[in-house]
Amino acid sequence: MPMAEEIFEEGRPIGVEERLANEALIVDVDGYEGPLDLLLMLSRTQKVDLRKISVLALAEQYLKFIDGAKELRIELAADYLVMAAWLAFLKSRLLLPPDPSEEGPSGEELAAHLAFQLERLQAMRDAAAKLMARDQMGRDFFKRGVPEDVQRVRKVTYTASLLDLMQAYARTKTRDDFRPFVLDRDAIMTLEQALERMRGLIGYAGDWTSLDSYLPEGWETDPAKRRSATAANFSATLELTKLGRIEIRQGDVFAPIHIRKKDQKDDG
Amino acid sequence: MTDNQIEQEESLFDAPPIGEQERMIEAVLFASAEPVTIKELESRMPHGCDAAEAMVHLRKRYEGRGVAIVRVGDAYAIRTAPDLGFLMQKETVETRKLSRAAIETLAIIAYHQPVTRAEIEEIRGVSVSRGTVDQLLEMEWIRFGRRRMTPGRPVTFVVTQEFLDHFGLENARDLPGLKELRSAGLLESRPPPGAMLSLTGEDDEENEDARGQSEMFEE
Amino acid sequence: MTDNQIEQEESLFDAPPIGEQERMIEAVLFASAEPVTIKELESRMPHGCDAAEAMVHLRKRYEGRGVAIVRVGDAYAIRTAPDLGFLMQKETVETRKLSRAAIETLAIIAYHQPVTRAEIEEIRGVSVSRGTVDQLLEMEWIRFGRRRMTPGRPVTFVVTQEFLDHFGLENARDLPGLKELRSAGLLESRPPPGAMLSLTGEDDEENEDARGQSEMFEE
Repeated sequence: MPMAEEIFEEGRPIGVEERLANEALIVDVDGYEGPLDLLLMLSRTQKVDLRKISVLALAEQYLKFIDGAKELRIELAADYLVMAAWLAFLKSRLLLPPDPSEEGPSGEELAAHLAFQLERLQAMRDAAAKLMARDQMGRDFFKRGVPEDVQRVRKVTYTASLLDLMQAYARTKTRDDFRPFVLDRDAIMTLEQALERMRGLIGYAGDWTSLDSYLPEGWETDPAKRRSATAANFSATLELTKLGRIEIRQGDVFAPIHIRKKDQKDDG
Repeated sequence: MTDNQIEQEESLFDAPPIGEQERMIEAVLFASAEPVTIKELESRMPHGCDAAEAMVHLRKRYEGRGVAIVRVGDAYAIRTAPDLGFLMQKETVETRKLSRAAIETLAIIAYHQPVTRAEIEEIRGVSVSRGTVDQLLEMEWIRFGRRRMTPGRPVTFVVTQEFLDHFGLENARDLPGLKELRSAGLLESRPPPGAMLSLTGEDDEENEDARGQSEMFEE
Repeated sequence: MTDNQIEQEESLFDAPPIGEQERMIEAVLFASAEPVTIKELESRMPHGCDAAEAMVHLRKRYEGRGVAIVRVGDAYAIRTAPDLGFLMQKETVETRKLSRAAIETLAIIAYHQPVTRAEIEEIRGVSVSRGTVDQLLEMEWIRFGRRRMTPGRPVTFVVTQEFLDHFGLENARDLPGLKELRSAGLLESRPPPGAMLSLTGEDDEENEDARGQSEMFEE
């Protein structure tokens, strides 16, 4: 790319047309990814192996390029200017005979490192190109279109130790020991008991009958017993309704609940 | 133009050899998200291909393999061989402690077997949910015993050999008695729950009782 | 007991025959879109199976076919043969166009891994934008590696199995031109002259690190 040298030929007056073209180029330079990238582009003008590059010549090209850009009042990012300053320093080191009293690396060392950086960057670009030229998945080769997912089957096993078992038994027994009032359960009618009883009784309930009339004998007076039996009967009634054995109705909120046997022929 | 040249020119337009066509349909079936018809295969393949013919070869090639070419309607797909379905499952085993209701029910069955559900409820003081009994049955730690010769002929529950094996017992009679439990300090465990808790109804048997009943009405 | 009997008895507890194991890994590889490791295969196969051995057979079986068994890192996958890509327009996925910066950054990570952001910037001569790294992370082509044991403990980047899979690489050592780049000394991290003056303390560690990097690529 010989443009840089041609464009910024020193002292040569440039016409409007040429100037526009130059600006276009400089704007394009904005697209460079930093000074190293620009240096790499400029180095191509030398048409030699990057290992044999003349860093001095490259530094001069770069400085000329930057001067040219400044002349055209192109805003240059700071790192381009930093690199220019550094290259100016490098140039002076390379041109002057080495001063043994001076500290720091020699011009040759610095130049060698710059050459290495350029070569490495170029190598990475080539590698990236080779990588992207490979066969790629989803473009050149493909994976399975309908993968079958592995089903995670979670199996739960329950466990208990003998101690758990004995403690559990002890717990139920302790309850007995400390709770003579388990006898209170005399005043409790279970759902099963009520259900059993109701099943037998509804055979006779041809017409609407109040649920209260189903309370078993001896359970109507004691309030605790009555409460338990009513609740159990009511639950049993719901269960039987659900089973389609009886019908249930209530005229109003808190009104007595009535039930009657459901006609067998209505059964589905 | 020599014969050779003519042949070469013709071969430019010839379909690829059948082996090559087989490779093609193999790749398409593999990569396709849906079963592919012969027509679609041919539309994708170079001109003059015979996908149906290639399919015959491919299906034969996969006979008895880990995957098979199956026909789905008028399309084809690659599927796992049916006998290898087990490879597509990954079993994770999780061990959990038995719930308190379950372990108590189990203990009562072990100590009182054969025992009816009503008797278990009588001893525990709460109703036994069906889920609990089902769980123990499913674990094969309990099974049905003989029906009790009382009205209603209720079923009884007994513990199984698996139960004995799990707890390292030779016989359910080997279970320590109440006296031994007491001397082992297992009976002084804690004051009785229930009475005081019944008012709050929180997180104890009373609650469980309610759950047990409501379960009965579900289904 | 004759020898024959002994053999028969033993075979009851033996792993399935190798042909059967081959079918199994075939089924699992076909079912999975992602590469599967030998370890994972064996965890799904019956006890005593030798998935690596079965893999040797299976790979041979698929040589030259429309799909091939490929190795990705320490896992295996089935992929369609690259020469048949032209059949798959329908399956082709439009990959997001990567910027030049992203492609270069990716290549630098692949060839220099594990590599820090500062090292990438040193190679490219410009700062690496966060969007570039984020994009590569999001594509799951790169991931964080170990932190570098240098001041500041910077994170490093390495390429992933997805990256290898996408570019059909068995492992990072197979990157094109890697050997040449290494022998040309272009993968060394060479500090700029004069840098040692200010960073003497770091130097040893840096060197050790550099050795670690090149070791990664050696057999």
